[in-house]
Amino acid sequence: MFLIDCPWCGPRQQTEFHCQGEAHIARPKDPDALSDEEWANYVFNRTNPKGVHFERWVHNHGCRRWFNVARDTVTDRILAIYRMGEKRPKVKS
Amino acid sequence: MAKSTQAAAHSPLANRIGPDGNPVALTERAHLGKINLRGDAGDKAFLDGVARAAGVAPPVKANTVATAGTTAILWLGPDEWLVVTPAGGQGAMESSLTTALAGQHVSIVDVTDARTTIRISGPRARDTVAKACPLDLHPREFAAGQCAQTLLAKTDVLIHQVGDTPAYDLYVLCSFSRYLWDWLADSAKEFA
Amino acid sequence: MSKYSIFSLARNALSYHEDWQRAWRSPDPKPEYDIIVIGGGGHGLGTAYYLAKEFGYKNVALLEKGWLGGGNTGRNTTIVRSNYLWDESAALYEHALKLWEGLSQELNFNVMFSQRGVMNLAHNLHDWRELNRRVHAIRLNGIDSEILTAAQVKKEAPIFNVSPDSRYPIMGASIQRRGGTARHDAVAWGYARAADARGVDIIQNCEVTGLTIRNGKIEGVETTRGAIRAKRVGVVVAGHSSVLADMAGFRMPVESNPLQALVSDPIKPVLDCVVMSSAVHVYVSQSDKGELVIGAGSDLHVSYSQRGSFDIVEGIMGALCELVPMVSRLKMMRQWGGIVDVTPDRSPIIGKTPIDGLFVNCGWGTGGFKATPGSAHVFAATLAKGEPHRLAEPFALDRFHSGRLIDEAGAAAVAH
Amino acid sequence: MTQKNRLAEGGRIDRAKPVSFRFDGASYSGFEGDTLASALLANNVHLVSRSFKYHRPRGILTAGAEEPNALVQLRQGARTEPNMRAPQIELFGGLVAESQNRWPSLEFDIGAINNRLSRLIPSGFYYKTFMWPASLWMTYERVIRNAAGLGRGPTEPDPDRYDHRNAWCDVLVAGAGPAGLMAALAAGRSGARVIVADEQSEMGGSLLSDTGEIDGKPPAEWVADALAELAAMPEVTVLPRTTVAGYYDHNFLTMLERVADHLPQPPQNTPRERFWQVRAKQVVLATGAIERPLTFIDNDRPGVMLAGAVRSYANRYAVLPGRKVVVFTNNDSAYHTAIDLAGAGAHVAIVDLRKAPRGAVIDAARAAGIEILDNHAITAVHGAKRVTGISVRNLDESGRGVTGPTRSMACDLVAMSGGWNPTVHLFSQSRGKLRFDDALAAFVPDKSFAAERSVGACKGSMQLAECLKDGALAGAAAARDAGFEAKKVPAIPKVASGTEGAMLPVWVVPSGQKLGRGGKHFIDFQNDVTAADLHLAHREGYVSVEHLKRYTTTGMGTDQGKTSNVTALAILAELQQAPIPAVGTTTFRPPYTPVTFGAIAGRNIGPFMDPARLTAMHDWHVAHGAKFEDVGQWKRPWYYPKGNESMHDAVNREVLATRSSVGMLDASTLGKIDIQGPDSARFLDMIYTNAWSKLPVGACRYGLMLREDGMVFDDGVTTRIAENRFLMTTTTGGAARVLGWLEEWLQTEWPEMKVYCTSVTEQWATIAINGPYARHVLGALTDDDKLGPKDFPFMTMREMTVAGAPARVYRISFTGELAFEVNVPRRHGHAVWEAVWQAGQKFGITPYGTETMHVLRAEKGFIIVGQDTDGTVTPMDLGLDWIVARKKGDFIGRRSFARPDTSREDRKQLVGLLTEDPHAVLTEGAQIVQETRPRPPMKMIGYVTSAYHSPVAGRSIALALVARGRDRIGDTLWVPRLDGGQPIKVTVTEPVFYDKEGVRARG
Ligand SMILES: Cc1cc2nc3c(=O)[nH]c(=O)nc-3n(C[C@H](O)[C@H](O)[C@H](O)COP(=O)(O)OP(=O)(O)OC[C@H]3O[C@@H](n4cnc5c(N)ncnc54)[C@H](O)[C@@H]3O)c2cc1C
Ligand SMILES: NC(=O)c1ccc[n+]([C@@H]2O[C@H](COP(=O)([O-])OP(=O)(O)OC[C@H]3O[C@@H](n4cnc5c(N)ncnc54)[C@H](O)[C@@H]3O)[C@@H](O)[C@H]2O)c1
Ligand SMILES: Cc1cc2nc3c(=O)[nH]c(=O)nc-3n(C[C@H](O)[C@H](O)[C@H](O)COP(=O)(O)O)c2cc1C
Ligand SMILES: [Zn+2]
Repeated sequence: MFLIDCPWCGPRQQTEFHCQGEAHIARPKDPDALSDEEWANYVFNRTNPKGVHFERWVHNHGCRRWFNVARDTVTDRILAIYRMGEKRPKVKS
Repeated sequence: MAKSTQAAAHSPLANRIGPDGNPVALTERAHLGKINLRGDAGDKAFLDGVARAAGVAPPVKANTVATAGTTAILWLGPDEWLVVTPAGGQGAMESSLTTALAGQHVSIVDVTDARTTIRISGPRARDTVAKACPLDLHPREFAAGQCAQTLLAKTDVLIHQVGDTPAYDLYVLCSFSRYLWDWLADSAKEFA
Repeated sequence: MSKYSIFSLARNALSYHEDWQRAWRSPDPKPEYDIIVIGGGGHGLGTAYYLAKEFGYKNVALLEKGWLGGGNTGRNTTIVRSNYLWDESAALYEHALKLWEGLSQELNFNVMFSQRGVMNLAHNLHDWRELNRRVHAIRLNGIDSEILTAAQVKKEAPIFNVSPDSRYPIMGASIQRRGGTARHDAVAWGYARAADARGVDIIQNCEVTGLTIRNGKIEGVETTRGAIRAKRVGVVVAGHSSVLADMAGFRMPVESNPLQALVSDPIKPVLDCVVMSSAVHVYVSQSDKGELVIGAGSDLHVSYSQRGSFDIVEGIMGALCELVPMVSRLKMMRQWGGIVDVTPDRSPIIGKTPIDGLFVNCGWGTGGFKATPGSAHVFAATLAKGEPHRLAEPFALDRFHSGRLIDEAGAAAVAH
Repeated sequence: MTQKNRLAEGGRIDRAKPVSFRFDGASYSGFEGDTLASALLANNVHLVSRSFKYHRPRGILTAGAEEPNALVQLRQGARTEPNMRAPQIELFGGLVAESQNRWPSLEFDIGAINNRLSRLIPSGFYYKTFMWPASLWMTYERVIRNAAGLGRGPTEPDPDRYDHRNAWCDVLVAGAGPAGLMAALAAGRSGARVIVADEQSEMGGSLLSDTGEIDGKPPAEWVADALAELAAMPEVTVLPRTTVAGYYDHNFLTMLERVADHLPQPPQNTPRERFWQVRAKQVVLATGAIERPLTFIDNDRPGVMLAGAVRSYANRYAVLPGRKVVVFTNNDSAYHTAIDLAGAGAHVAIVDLRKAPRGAVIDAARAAGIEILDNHAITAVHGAKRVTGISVRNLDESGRGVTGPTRSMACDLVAMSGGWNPTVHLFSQSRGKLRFDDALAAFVPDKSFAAERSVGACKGSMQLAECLKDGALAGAAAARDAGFEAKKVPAIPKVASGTEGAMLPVWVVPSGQKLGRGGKHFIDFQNDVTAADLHLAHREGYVSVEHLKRYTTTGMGTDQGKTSNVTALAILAELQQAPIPAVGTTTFRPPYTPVTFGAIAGRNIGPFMDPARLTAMHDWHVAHGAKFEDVGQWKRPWYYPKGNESMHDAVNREVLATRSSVGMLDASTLGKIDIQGPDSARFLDMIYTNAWSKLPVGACRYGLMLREDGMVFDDGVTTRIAENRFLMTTTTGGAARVLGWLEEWLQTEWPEMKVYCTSVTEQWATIAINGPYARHVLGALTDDDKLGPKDFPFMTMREMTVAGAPARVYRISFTGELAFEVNVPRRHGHAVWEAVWQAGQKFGITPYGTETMHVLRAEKGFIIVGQDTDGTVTPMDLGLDWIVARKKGDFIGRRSFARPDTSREDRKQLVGLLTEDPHAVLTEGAQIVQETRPRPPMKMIGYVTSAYHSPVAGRSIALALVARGRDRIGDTLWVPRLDGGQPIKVTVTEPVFYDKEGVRARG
C-alpha cells in the first residue's frame, strides 16, 4: 500500500485515493478529423511502461482533487507528484 | 392538515443510544447548519466576501478550521469549504454568503441535511477511531482545530478535532450514519 | 521422451530414481529458427508444442526471460471453466476446455485437471439477472451450465453461509460442472517436456531485449543470449506485452495491473468445488495439497512488481469470513501477486500486429489460465499459417479501431 | 503426572502456578510460563506429530516460530485451530491439544505405510501417474486429497472477535532481543514515536535463554530494566506477542498481536487477536537468526532437536529434554548448549564435523568434562519414535565421505547445529537485496531498498556486543532520519567479548551410503523433502530454485522453509557446481508466520462487512413490512407484502393501485448533483448527448451520458434551477461514479470552464407520487394552488411548501402516470412521507417498491441503465436517436458512432416482446433465437433484459435487445428454456406497452 503525498492534503494512505490511469492524454481537439485508428489510440491505447509511468490519481476520499504522479512501475517508488496543468517533470527511476 | 404547520424534523440517529462517558462518549449533534462553499481561494474578493458574510475568511491552509463565534469554516479542498453554523443558522448564512459573493463565480449549496455529526469524545476516543481510520491522529499530527476528509470504517467522513480530551466531530452522510454509529459503539466496547 | 506411468515409476524406484531423464533439454540458442515464440508461460509453451505437434514445425525456439511458468502461469488460482457470455469467447474457452479434458494423456504429464465444478454466486437481483443471461447463453452454445438455488449451493459447498440475513446473502448460483482446477506448474512443465520431445528448443534465462524489424517486417530478436533470426515471431508475454510492443514501435490497449492471491495453511478437505463471487471479489477453492487457494481483486494502477496493495487482501477477507464463517480461524500462509495484462473489453488479443510476421497473443488479464490449451492451439495455427485461426479472428487487435469489442467486462463479469 | 524432565530450579516458569493440560487425551502438568512444547518435553513427550507425506513420527525440533514438525490441533469445538506450532503456544489451564494427520492414533498410524512405499512416491510422482484410465483421475484425486492436508478446520463459526488498529510511527522496531531493545531505547530517548514488537510472550529474545552478563547483570535483569525504561516513555509502545507479519511498499507493515491467545478464552469484549497496519517513517529489523538443522540420515527422529532450542528449553523453561545428549555441530554455538546441559546434569558428548576446532568455548566444554569427537559425522540414528542412539564415523580426507569404524553411542537426545540463518524475511519482503556471507554460509542483508536498517543477528552479527552496538546506533540513526535528534545515544552495555571459531558448511552429512539409500536426509521436515528428492529434481531438469521449490514443495509448508531453504539452495548449488549466490533464493513473501483470516477481516464481518445505506424513510418501510432489495449499498423497499401476499400478488396490487389511483415511492437514492457556474450549460452539452443551452429555467430534460467509446453509462433528468445552475439526477448506483466523471473532465481536461459540482444526493428525501390522483394528494399538502397542467406543466420544477416543508417538486414521471417527485430536506423526509401517506388515504394510496417501479417503467418502455444496457449499447440501439443532438457539435462519445461497428446495421436494438401465452413471464437474461433446434447449439440473436407480468396489460411483457430488432417488429421469435421444456414463442413489438401516446403523464 502506497503512501501518497497529496499536493493539497499531504501524505495519506493509498486507500484514500483512486488511480485513474495514464496522465497527459489530451482529448483530441477535433475528433472528427481523426481516423478510426487515431481515435482508438486516444480511447484505448496506453503506454503501460515498465519504468517511469505518468499517471493520474484522485484523492477521492479526501479533497477530491485530481493530480499527477510519476511512479516507477518496477519499484513502485513515487518519483514526483505535481498538480493538474503542471508540466511533466524530468524524473529518473 | 400538515399543510401550514412546520413539518417535523427527524435526525437519523435520534433513537440511537451510545456509550455515554468513560472512556468514550457518543452523541449526535443533529441538524448543524452546513453550507458547501466553493470559490477561488486565490481571489481576495472571494475571501473578503466570505469574511464579511461569515465573520471569518475561509482557511486557505489545508486541513484547518477557521472559527468566528459559533461559525466554523472547515477546509475541504483547495476551492471547497464547509461552513458550519448552529442548527437553524444555515438559511441566514446562505443568504448572507449569496449577497456578499454576488457576481462572483462561486457555489453556495445548503447541505445541512446531507450529513449529520457524531461527536465522539473521551480518553479512548482516539483509539476507538484509529482502529479503522487511515489518518494519523497523533496529537503531533492532528490536533484540535484541524479537520480532514478521510475514511472511517469504509465510510467517508469529515473529521474535525474539537478538543484535546480528545473529542472529534465526525461529519457523515446521513445514509451511512447508523452504520457508523453502530460501528463506533462496537469499537468502543473493548474499552468499556 | 521416456514415458511416464505407474510402471516406469516402479521400475525407477528399483534404481533409486537415478535414471530419470531430464524433462526438457537446455540447449543454447541457434542463430536462426523458423518460428520464435517469446514467453515461457503456459500459452507460449503450448504454442510451441502445437507448432511442433500439429503443424510439423521442427525448428522452433521458445525464449523465456526467467524460468518456465514464472509469470502468471505460476501464480494464478487455477480456475478452469468455459462459461463465457459472448459466442466468440464461449467458442474459444470451450475449445480450451475440450483440450483440457485430454491434456494429461496427450502430454503424458498429469496436470491434475480436476473437474470439480465451478460455482458463481449471485447476491442480489442484478447478479441474478446477469447469471441467468450467462447460463442461457452458455447452454445455447452447447456448453454445460446449471442454476442452483441457495439450498443447492449449501449442498455443494456446505461451509458457505446461505442465511438470508447475511450482509450479502446468497440468492443462488450458476455451476459449470465440467469446470474446475488444474495444477498450474504442471501445465508449464508438461507442455515444455512434450514440446522438447518434439524438437522445440526451450531456452530459459533468455530475455528478448529488442526486435529486429526491417521495412515493416520482423527479421529476428535480440536477446540477453545474442541475436536470433526468425521470419515469424509470436509474442506471448502476458504482463509484458506492452514492453514488447514498445520494442516494435506500436502501442496496445493493455494495462498491466497487479492481481493478488493467497493460500491458507493446509487442512483436510472442506471444499469440493470452486466458488466465486464477483460482488465481493472473492474466489476460493481447495488445492489437492489442502490449502484454500483464494483470489483477490486487482489494483487499478500499473505495476510490474508482482505485488499489490494490502487493502485488497483485507477487503476480501471480510467478505470471505462473512460468506464462509468457519474459515475465520484458518491462516494466511503466503500471499503473492502477478502482473495481469488487462484490455478494455477484458477479452484477449490474438493475431497480427502492424509488423509483418510479428504476432501477438495477450490480454488474457485475470482469466487466461483456463484458456491455456485453446489459446496455445489457435495461436500455433495462426503462427503456422500466417493468418488468424477461425476462433482467433474476432480477437484481432484492430477490433479496437472498428469498435467491435467482445465486452466481457460490460456485463459485470468475473474474469478469473 | 510428574514432570520427569523438569529441572529442579531455574527457568522463567512460575513454579507456584502449576497448570494442567491434555495432549492426545492424556493429562499432563506444566507451569505458567511454559509453552506447550516445553511442557510436553518436561513430561518427556517427544513424539508429537506425523509428517505430511510419509507420516513419519516427529518430535519438537525448535523453540520458536520456525517449527516445522510440532504442529498440533489446538482447542476443541468452535475454537479449534489446526497447524498450531507447539513452541509458540503458551500454556494455560485446561489447554487441549491433539496431534494431526494420523489415524487411528499417533503411536499407531496407518498412514505410515507411505513411509514403506516412499520409494514409489518421490517428489513429483503424481505428475507421472494416475493418468490411466482418464476417467479414474477424479477418484484418485479424492484419495490424494484426503491423504493431504494437516489439521482439521473448524466446522462452526468462530465465536471470537478480532480487531484492527491503524498506526503511524517514527520508528518501528521488529524484534526485541538485545539488538531490538537497544534500538528501541536509543530511538525512544529522542522522543520519537516508537513501536517495538516481538512475537514472543516476553521481550528479550535470545537473552531469555542466555547465561552471560550484561553490564554486570544477568541478561534477564538487563531486559527488565530496559523494558521499565521503555514503559516510562510516553511515545513508546511495547507490544509483546506481536508478530511483524508483512513488510510492504512505502514502509507499510502489518502485525498480528495475539491479545488473548494465551488465555482459555478472551475476556468479554476483548478481541482475541488484533491486526495492526503500521506506516513507519523508519524501520529497524532486529529479528535475530534461525538455526539450521544438519542434514544427516534420519535427522527427523523425535529427540533430534536444534541445539539452540535445547538450550532455550534448559535455560528458559528449566526442561532437560534428554539426559544423555549428543551435540552434533559444525560451529561453535552449539558448545554453549553442551556446556549448559552438562551444567544441568546431563551426560553430553559433542560430535563436531570440524577438524580440531579451537577456542575458548571448546576449552570450556572440555573443562566441563565433555567428550569431543572432532572430524566426525553421525551416520545413523537409532530408534523410530524416539532417538535411542546414534552411530558416528570419521570424516575422510575430502570431508565428503566417511571412513574408519562405526561407533555407536546410546543417547536420548541429539542437539544439532548446522549454523545460523539471519532472519532476513522482513528485510527481503521490503525488497532489500541479499548477499551471501561465506563466513556464516548464509544470506545476509546487503542493500536496503526501504527506509530500513537491519541490526543484530538478522544482519549477521552473531556476537552479543555487536548486537547491542548495532541496535543503539541504528535506533538513534532511525530516529534522526525521522526527524528526532537523540539527546544522547545510550551507552553501549558491557559484555564479555568472545571470538568464535569458523564454521564448516557441510550441506549433506555423508553416511557412507548413496543418497536415498539406508535412510532419509530430511531438508524440509514438514513437507517431507529429502536431499535425494533435490537430487532427483535436479536430475530431471528442475534446476531453477523456483522449479526446485515447486517440484519438491521445499519451503512451501506453514513454516515456509525457515529451517530448510538455505540448505536446499546450497545443495542445488553443489549440484549445479555453481556458487550459492548464483543459484539465488526463492522469493520471501508475507506473512512471516501465518496470520489468522479472522484477524485480517477484523470487525469487517456481519453488519460491518459493508455499510448499509438507509433513507430517511427507512424506519417507516420497516414498520410497514417492506421487503428490501440491495441496490449497491442501499437498502431499497422492494415490495410491501400485505399479510401472506406473495411478491407477485403484492406487485400486482401496487401496480394497479398506482395506475388507477395513486402510489408512492421512496426515490431518495437517486443521485443528485448541483451544478453551478457560467459554463454549466456548455459543460452539460459535452457530457450529455443532447443540447442544454436553450433549456428554460425551471424546466427538466432527460439526458444520456456516454463514455468515449459511445456506450451509454448513465442517464437521468436534469433541471435548470437558474440561468447558471442545474440539478442533475443520476441512477442510484451511478451517483458517485457520475460525480467523479464530471469532476474528472472539469479538473483534468477543461479547467478553464467555470463550473462547480456538489453532491446533494443526501440533502434531499424524494417521494414520488404517481397516479391519476397524484395531484389531489399533493394539493392536499400545499397551499400552492397552481398545480394544474397549464401552471405546472410536465417536465418542469417548482419550489413550494409541502406538508410544512420547503420542497422542490418535479413534474417528471418514471411510470407514465401523472406524477410529482417531491424533494424535501432529508430531515423532513419521514414526516412528509407520512403526510403524503395520510393525505392519500382517501384515494387508497399505496406505497410501492422497486419491483413495482420496474413493472411500471417497463410497461412504458423506459430503460434502466445496467439492466436494459450493459456497457455495449448506444443510444441508437435503444431507439433514443432523438436524444442525440448531432448538430450541436462535439460531446463525449460522439466520435465513436462513426466507427464501422457502431454504425453496423445488425446491432442489437431495444424492442418489446409479447409471449404467445400471456401468462408466461420470460426469464430476465433468457436468450432469443430465430430458429429453434432440438438441442444446442442454437444461434442467439438477442436476450431478454426485462420481463414482468403487466397487470394493466393483463399479460406478460418484456423488453429485449435483439439484433436488427426494429426490423423484426411483428416477427415471431423463440426463447429456449433451461428446463428443456418447449421454447417460448414470442412476437416482437414496439417497446411500449401502455399509453403509447404519453397522455397520462402530461395530464
Ligand atoms: C493472482 C492471479 C490469479 C489468477 N487466477 C486465474 C484463474 O483462476 N483462472 C484463470 O483462468 N486465469 C487466472 N489468472 C490469469 C492467468 O494466470 C493468466 O492469464 C495466464 O496464466 C497467462 O499465461 P501466459 O502464458 O500468457 O503468461 P505468463 O505465464 O505470464 O507467461 C509469460 C512469460 O513471458 C515471459 N516474458 C516476459 N517478457 C519477456 C521477454 N522480454 N523475453 C522473454 N520472455 C519474456 C515471462 O517471464 C513469463 O514467463 C490469474 C492471474 C493471477 C496473477
Ligand atoms: N553463532 C552464534 O553464536 C549466535 C547465533 C545466533 C544468535 N546469537 C546471539 O543471539 C543474539 C542475537 O540478538 P538479536 O537481538 O539480534 O536477536 P534475538 O534472537 O535475541 O532476538 C530476536 C527477536 O525477534 C523476534 N522476532 C523475530 N522475527 C520477528 C517478527 N517477524 N516479528 C516479531 N518478532 C520477531 C524473536 O522472537 C526474538 O525475540 C546475540 O546475543 C547473539 O550473540 C549467537
Ligand atoms: C495454486 C497455487 C497454490 C499454491 N500453494 C502454495 C503452498 O501450498 N505453499 C506455498 O508456500 N506457496 C504456495 N503457492 C505460492 C507460491 O509459493 C508462490 O508464492 C507463487 O507461485 C508466486 O511466486 P513467487 O512468490 O515466487 O513470486 C501457491 C501458488 C499457487 C498459484
Ligand atoms: Zn487531498
